[in-house]
Amino acid sequence: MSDDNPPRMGFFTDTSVCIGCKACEVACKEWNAIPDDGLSLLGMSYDNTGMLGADTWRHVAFIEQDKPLGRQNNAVIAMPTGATATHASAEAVHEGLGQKHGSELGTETGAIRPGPLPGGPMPAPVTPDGRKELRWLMASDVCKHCTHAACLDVCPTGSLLRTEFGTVIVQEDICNGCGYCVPACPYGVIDQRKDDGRVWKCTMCYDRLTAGQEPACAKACPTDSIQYGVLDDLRERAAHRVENLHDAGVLEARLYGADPDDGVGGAGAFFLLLDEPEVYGFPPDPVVTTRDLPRTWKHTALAAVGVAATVAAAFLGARR
Amino acid sequence: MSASEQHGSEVRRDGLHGTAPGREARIGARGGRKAGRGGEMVPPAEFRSYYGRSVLKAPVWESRDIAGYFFLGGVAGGSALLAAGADLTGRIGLRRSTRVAAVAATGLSLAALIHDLGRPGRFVHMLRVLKPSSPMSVGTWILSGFAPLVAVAALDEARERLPGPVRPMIAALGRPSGLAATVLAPAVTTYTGALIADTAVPVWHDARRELPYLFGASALAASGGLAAATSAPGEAAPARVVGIAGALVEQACDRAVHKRLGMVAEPLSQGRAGRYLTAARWSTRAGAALLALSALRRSRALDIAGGTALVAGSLFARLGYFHAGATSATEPRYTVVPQRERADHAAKTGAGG
Amino acid sequence: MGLRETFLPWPALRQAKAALRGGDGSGRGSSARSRPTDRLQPRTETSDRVVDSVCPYCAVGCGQLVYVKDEKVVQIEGDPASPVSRGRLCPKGAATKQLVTNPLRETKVRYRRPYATQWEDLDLDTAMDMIADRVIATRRDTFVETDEQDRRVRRTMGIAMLGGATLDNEENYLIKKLGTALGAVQIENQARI
Amino acid sequence: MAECHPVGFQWIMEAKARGATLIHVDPRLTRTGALADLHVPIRAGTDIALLGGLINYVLSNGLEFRDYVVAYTNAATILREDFQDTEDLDGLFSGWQDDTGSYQTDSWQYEGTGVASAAGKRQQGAKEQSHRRHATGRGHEHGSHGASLQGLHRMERDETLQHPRCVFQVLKRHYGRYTPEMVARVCGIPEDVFLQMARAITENSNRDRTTAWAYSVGWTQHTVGVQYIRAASVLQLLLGNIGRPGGGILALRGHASIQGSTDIPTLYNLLPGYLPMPHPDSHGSLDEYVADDSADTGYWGNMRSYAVSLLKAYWGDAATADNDFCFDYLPRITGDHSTYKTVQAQLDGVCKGYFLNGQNPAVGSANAKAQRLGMANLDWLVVRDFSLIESATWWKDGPEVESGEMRPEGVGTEVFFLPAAAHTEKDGSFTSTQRMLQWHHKAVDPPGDARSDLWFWFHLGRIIRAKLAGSTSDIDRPLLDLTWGYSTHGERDEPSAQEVLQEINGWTADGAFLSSYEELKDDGSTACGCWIYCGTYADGTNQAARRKPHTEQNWVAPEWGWAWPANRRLLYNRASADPEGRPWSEKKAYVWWDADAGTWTGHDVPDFQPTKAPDYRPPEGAKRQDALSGIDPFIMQADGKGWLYVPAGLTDGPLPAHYEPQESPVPNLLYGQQHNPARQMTKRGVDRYNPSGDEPGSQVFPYALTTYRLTEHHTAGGMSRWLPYLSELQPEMFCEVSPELADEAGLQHLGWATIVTARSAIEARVLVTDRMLPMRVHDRLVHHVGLPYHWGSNGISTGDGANELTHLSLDPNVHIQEAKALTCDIRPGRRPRGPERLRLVEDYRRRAGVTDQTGTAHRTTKEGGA
Repeated sequence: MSDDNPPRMGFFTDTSVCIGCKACEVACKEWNAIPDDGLSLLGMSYDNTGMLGADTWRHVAFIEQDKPLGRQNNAVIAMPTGATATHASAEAVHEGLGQKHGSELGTETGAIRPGPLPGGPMPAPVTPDGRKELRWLMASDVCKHCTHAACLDVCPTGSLLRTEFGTVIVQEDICNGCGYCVPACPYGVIDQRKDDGRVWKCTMCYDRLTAGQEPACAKACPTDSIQYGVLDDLRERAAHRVENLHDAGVLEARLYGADPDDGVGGAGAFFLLLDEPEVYGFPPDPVVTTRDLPRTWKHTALAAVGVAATVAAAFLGARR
Repeated sequence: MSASEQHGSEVRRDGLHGTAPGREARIGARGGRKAGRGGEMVPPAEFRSYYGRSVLKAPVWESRDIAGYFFLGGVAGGSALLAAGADLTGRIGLRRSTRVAAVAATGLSLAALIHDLGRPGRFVHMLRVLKPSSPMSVGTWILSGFAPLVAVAALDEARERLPGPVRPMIAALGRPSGLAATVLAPAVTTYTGALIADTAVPVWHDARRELPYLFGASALAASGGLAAATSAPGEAAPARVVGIAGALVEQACDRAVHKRLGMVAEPLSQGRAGRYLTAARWSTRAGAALLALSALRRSRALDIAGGTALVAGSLFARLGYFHAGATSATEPRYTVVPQRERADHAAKTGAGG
Repeated sequence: MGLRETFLPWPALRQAKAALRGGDGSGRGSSARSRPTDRLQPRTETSDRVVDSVCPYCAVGCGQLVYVKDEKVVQIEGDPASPVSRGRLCPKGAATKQLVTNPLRETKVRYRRPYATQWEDLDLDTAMDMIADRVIATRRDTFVETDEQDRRVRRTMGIAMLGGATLDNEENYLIKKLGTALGAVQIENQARI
Repeated sequence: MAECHPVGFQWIMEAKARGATLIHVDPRLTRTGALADLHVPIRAGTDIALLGGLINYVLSNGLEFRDYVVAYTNAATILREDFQDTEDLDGLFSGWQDDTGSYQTDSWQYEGTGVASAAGKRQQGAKEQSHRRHATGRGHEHGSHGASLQGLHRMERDETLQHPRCVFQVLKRHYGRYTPEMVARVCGIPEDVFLQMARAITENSNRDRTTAWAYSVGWTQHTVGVQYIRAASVLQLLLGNIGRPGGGILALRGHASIQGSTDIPTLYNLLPGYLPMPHPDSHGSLDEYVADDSADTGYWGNMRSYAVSLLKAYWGDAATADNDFCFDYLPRITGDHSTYKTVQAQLDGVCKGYFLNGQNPAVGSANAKAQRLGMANLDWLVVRDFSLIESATWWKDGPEVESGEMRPEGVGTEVFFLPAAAHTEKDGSFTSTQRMLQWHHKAVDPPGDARSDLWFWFHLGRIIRAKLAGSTSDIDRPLLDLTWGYSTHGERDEPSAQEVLQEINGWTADGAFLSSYEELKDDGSTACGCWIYCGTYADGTNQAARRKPHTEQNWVAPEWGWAWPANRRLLYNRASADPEGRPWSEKKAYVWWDADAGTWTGHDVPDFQPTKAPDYRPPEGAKRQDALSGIDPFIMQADGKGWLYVPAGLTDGPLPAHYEPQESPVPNLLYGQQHNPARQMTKRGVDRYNPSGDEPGSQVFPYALTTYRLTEHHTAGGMSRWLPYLSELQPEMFCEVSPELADEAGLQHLGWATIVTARSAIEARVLVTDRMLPMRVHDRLVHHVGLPYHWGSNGISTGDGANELTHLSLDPNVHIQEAKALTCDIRPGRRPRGPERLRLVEDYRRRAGVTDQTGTAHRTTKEGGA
C-alpha cells in the first residue's frame, strides 16, 4: 500500500453501552439494500436475526445471564425467585434450530415440543436457592476487517480486496461464488446469498468512506456503542474505556480483537465485551488460516514429490 | 475516574462544565453493590456458546460437487502420472486407459467445480489474479495448465479418428504433452489437501499437516485402482503397486489425523462422516488386499474388484473428510474448546495471542 | 458487466508489475480492483437534492435528511446538525426509507359497498365527492340545535374522527377547524390513547 | 426509554457519563434496565404507592428543599376545615356522592377562597353548577392551566408550615402510611431496594443537584393515570426539581406529533391552545365562557384575547364584536365525548360516520372487539393510512368474522380506504415531546392516489362548502363563513401548509405576523389559530424550520426549531433561581435576575415577565399576570405556586392515593377503598371486568398482565408491520413470563400460550425469561404476563392483538384506558379457533362468575358515603 493512503479506519463496538435497539441492523440494510432474511421468532432473547450472514452484516446479540453487572443492583437477590431460565431457554432454542446456520436461519424455528397440559403436578416455583442475579448483555457484531484476512487471502478471483482504508470488501461485479471465503473466515462472517450465488459481507460502507462519510451503522447508533474512526485512535480510546470501566467496578470488561499481535493481526473492527467472546458467538482465539499456509504448501509440495516418486518407483519396480 | 464523574457536571452562568460524551457512561457503576462479581468467573464445566449456534460458517459447497472435484482431481493427476509411465514403458493398454481417465476426470472435476460456483458464468474470473495465498487460485492455474496437456495426450489415443490436418500435430505433441503433464500432475493430486486445510474449519485446518499426503495417497489409490481395473492384467502391475501404496499411506495418514487431532477428530468418527470413513477404510483395505492377491495371480476379475474397491475407498474418504469438516464447523465446541484452551494457556503463561 | 470491465487492465499483469515496482503484488489490494469499484460513489453524494425532515415515528423528533434522485427518495438518514438526535436514528427511524418507498404501500383508493364481500376500485375524485355527500347527509340528519335537556348545543353526534399522532400540526388544525364548523365534537386523537 | 425512545436515551448516557445514577422502575427488566444502576421491579399498577412512599420518606426525614417548598409551592396554604382526607375516610376524600359516583369538590378548596367567595362576579348559581360539572367528568377541560381561584387575596398561608390544615401538614398525614414496609407489601419492591432508591433520589435533590423523572404511558394508562403524574409532581416540587436544569417530569410521548395533537387538539374537549370547548350550562355567550374558565390571576387571565383571536382565525371577517365573534358557531360538549364514548355512540347507533386518519383502533385501542363492533354499526367509515390496516378490513377478515359473530354480507358499513401521503411527501410541522415544533419539507410527490391529510381535509371542506353554497340554513353558516381560502399548488392542488402555519401563528388586522401571544387582543384586531403557538411565524419566517446546527449554538439550542411558548425550552424556569432571583446554586444556574439591567436573563428565554423584579408584590386588585408576585414562578397557575395539593380541577381527589387497578390480583392494603371510586366504566356486555382482589372468582384470573411496546415496532403496527426490515426483527406476537410462572402454568420457551380475560382470549409464542420476576405482594406471590401490543392479522408480521384483552375502565379526568395493569389467566397451547374461542371465554366468565356488575362498584369502603 502506498504512503498517500488514508489512515486505517475501523469500528470500535463498545458493547457496554449497547441498548440492543438494532438501529445498526436496519441502517445497514437500508444503506446497502440488503434483502430481509425471513421472519422467524428465534427465542434467543430479543435476537431474531440469529447471526451474521449474507443478508445480515450487523447482528445484535442478546444474552440473558444470572450474573451481576459491575455494581448494578438488579434487585433479583431480594426477589422470591426460583431457578434461572437462561440455560433451559438456550436449550430449547438449540433444539428448535438444530443444525441450521447462516442464511438458513431466517426461515424456520423448527419443531418445538408442545408443553405439558395443565393439571399435572406443579413444581414449586420459588426456592430459597433461586436465581440471584441478572444481567442482559447486548452486542452488535460485524465483520472484523482483519489485518490478516483469510477471506481476502483465499479469494481466487480478486473479488475480495483491501481498500485504501485498510478495510476488506467484496467486489460484487467480480465474485463468482466459489464459496472458498466462507469456511476460511475464522469468525463465520462472510456467507453466500443462495438465490444470488455471490458472497456478501460488511464493506464498512466503502462507498460512504470514499466520500468521507461514516458507515451507516455507526452513524445511526443512538448511544455511540458503534464508534467509527482511525483505528489507532479507537484502540487508544478503547484501552482508556476499559480502565474506566474497571474503575467503575465492571471488572469483566475486556477488549476483543484490539491486539495487533493476535491470530488475525488485530481486527479492524474490535469490541469491548463483558464476558468471554464465545458467549457472544465469537471464537475465543481466532487465527487466520493462511498464517499456516506456507507450511501447508511445503507439505503439499513434499506430498506431490512423494506421489511422483511413488508412481516412478512403481514403474521402475514393475520393470524388473 | 474522570473529572466529570467525580464532580458531576455543572451548569454555570457561563455555560456547561464537566461534560463528557455519552459513550463514556459507566454502566452499572452507581448501583451500590460490591464490584467485580461478574468478573469472578468460575470456569464453566461445559464450554459456552451463543445459544449453541455455530461460530463458523460451514462450507456452502455441495458435497457431490466439491468432494467429487477433490476425488476426480486425484484420479486425473494420478492417471496422468500413470499414463506417462505407461507411455515410457510401452504399456499401450495402460497408457490408453489412464490417458482417457486423466482427461475424463479432469473434465469432470472442472465441471464439478464450475457447477458449484454461485455464478458459473464467472468461472473465468478465477484467472484475473494469481494468488499464492489461495490454494484455489493456485490450483485453478495448475488445472488450467494441466487440462490442455492431458487433453492433447488423450487425443493422441484417438489419433485415427481425428481430421487429417491435426493428426500429425497431435501425434507429435502426444507424448511431450503427456510428459509435461507429469510436472503438474503431482500437484493436482495434493493441492486440494492444502485447499481445505487452508480454512478455519477445525477438522480440516488442524489436519493441515496430513491432508496433502492423505489426498495425494488417496489419489494414488484411486488412480492406481482405476488403472488396474481398466487395463489388461499383464500391464497392470505398476497400477497395482501405485494403488496399494496409495491405500497404505492413506490409511496411515488417516490414523495420524485421528490421533493428533484429539477431540477435534470426533466428527471423523461420527454421523455421516463416520459412516463414509468406515466404508472408506474397509473398502480401501479390501481393494489393497485384492490387488495384492491379483499381483500374485494376475486375475482380471481381482483387478476389477480390487481397483473398484480402491476407487470407492478414495471417494468415500473424500466424502468423509468433507462432511466431517462441515460438522466440525457447525458444532461450536470444535471451534471454542481448543481455542479456549489455547487462550487460557496463553493467559496463564502471559504469552500474546 | 463485460469482461472488459472486470479484466482490463488484467489484474494478474498489474500484480506482476506491482511485484516488480512495489505495490500490491499479492493480488489482494489495488491490483485486484475492478472498474466499477473505482467508480463507486455513495448515493448521498449523487442525489439531486437533500431535504430537511423529521422522523415520523416517536416524539423525540430526530432530524432526518431525505436524499432525492430523479424524484425518488434514495436515502434517509439522521441529520447530524440536530441538537435532539445529533444524526442518530433508532431502528424505526433508520427504516424510514423503507416506510416511504415500501412497495406494500397502498396507492389506490379502495371502496367497499355496504354488505359487499370484496373491495372495489374507485376514482379519487369520485371518492371525495361521495364522502362529502355522506358528511353533508349525516350532518343534516343528526344536527341538533338543542339536546334532550333543551340546552343549546348546535352540534352533530353523528360524525366522529379519530386521528393518529403522526398528523402534522397544520393537518390537525384543519381537522379541528372543519370539524368544529361541521358541528362535530367527537374529534379525537391517539393523544387520548 | 431505551426501548421506545432509543435516540433520546443518548442523553441518559450523556448524563451517566457526567456521573448520574439511572434508576429504572418497571415490572420487567427492559433494555433500559439493562443499562441502569438500579432496577426496581414493581407490580404493575402500584406506582402511586411507590411515589407516596418516596414522598413519605422525604417528609418524615425532613429532606424537602424547604426554601423552594415554602416560596414556590402551595405547601403553606391553609385548607378548609371541612376537608377530609383518605386518612379519615378509609380511602375516600370528602365530598363523595354515591348517587352520581363522583365527588363534590367544594371541601377541597383553600380556606378563604373558592366557590362561595365568587359572588358579585357573576351569578352564583351558574358557577356552582359549573363547578359540579368540573368535578364530574370535566377535569380535562382545564387544559394547560389550573382551575381559577377566586378571592386569592383572602387565601391564608402559614410559612412555618406548622398549621395543622396547611397543605404541608395535610400531605404529611396523608402519606404517613406509605412506609417502606407498606411499599414492599403493595408494590413488591424489597425494602432495601426502595431505601436505596429513596436515598439516591433525595441525596441528588438539593441546591446543587437535581433529579429528573421520565415516564410514558406506563404511568398514564391507568384508572388513576392523572394521579400518577400528580404524585410525581408532588415529589418533584418537594425536592425542588421543577423549573430547574436537570429536573422535571418528562413525558416521553410516543408519536411524532402527539404533543402537537394536544396543543392544536384533535380532542373533543379542547380548542387550540388548551381553550376549553364550550359547555351549554355556563357558556351561553363568549362573556360567560371567558368568565367561567378564565382565571382572574396568572396568564390564564388573558383567555378572552386567546379565544377571540381563535374565533377570528376560524371565521375571519364574519366574526365581529356584534355577533360575539361567532362564538355561537362553536358546538358544545355536554359530557365525555372521548373516543371510547364514541365507540359506545357507534354501538348505540348515534354515531354514523367515522374518519380514521392514520389510526388503527382495531389493534391500538382498548377492547379492540368493541372498536370493531362499533365500526360495524356505522353507515360509513373513511380510513386513511399507508396500507390496509385491520381497521379497514375487519369486515372481511376480523376476529369476529373468524368466530362467526360477523359476516361481511351482514355488515352495512360503507368503507372508503384512501391512501395517505408520508411525511416526506408533504410540508408540515411536528411538535416533539419537548414542545418543539420542527418543520419537515416535502421531498417528493406522493404515489398514486396517496394524498396528505392536509389535502384531504382542505378539499373535503372545499367540496362540502361548494355543495352547500347558497344554502340559507342557519346550520350551514359556520361552514360557509369559515376562512378556507388556502392557496394550492402543483398538479395535485396541494394546499399550502405554510399558510396554515401562518394562520396558527396569527396576524394583526393589517396582516402583519404576530410574534408573541402577549400581542393578542380581545377586540378582534388580532387573529391567531393557536395562542401558544403564536410566534412560530414571527418576523414572517417559519421559525419551526430553523436548523442552526447544535455545534454552532449553546446546548439549549434556541435556534433549532421553535418551542412553545415563546421558544422557551424549560418551562417555569423562574424556579431555577431563588426568591431573590439568584441561581439556587452557581452550579445550577439557568435563569437569573440581572439587577443592573433590570431584567431576567440566562441560558433560556425566562418563563416570567422579563422585567418583573423579584421584589415585585402585586397591588391590591391586580389582575392576570400582574397579580402574581416576583416570587411566583408558576405563572399559568392562579396563585403562581406549584400545587402540591390541587384544590380544584381534578375529579378524583386533591391528592394522589393508591388504588388498585380495575383488575387486580390483590386487595388494596392501604385503604378499604379498592379502586379509584371516580373511575369511568362502560358497564355494557361488550366490556366485562375480571373480579379483583379477594372477590369470588378472582382466582380464575390469577396473574397480573401488562402491555408495552418494543423498540422494533410502532404502536398498532401501521408503520412497522408492513416493513420487512422491522418485521424480521420482531416477527410475531409473543408473551413474556418468568421461569417461575412458566413452571407454574406449564409453559415452554418458544411454545404457545393462550391468555384469557373476561373480554377475550388470544394466543402468543412464549418467551420464558429471567427478566420477568415473581413478586412477593401482601401475603402472596404475584406473577406478571407481559404482552407487546403491536400485532394484528394484517401486514407481514402478524399475531393476535393484546388489546383484544384490555378493557374500557378509564381514568376519570382524561378518559384514558387502563391498559398497563390488568389480570388474566395464561395456559399452554394455542387458542381455540372459530366459535370455540368465544366458548372458552364464556367458560372462564362462568367459572369466575363474571356479570355486567362485576367490578363496577364505585365505593367499596363503608366510609365516606353520602
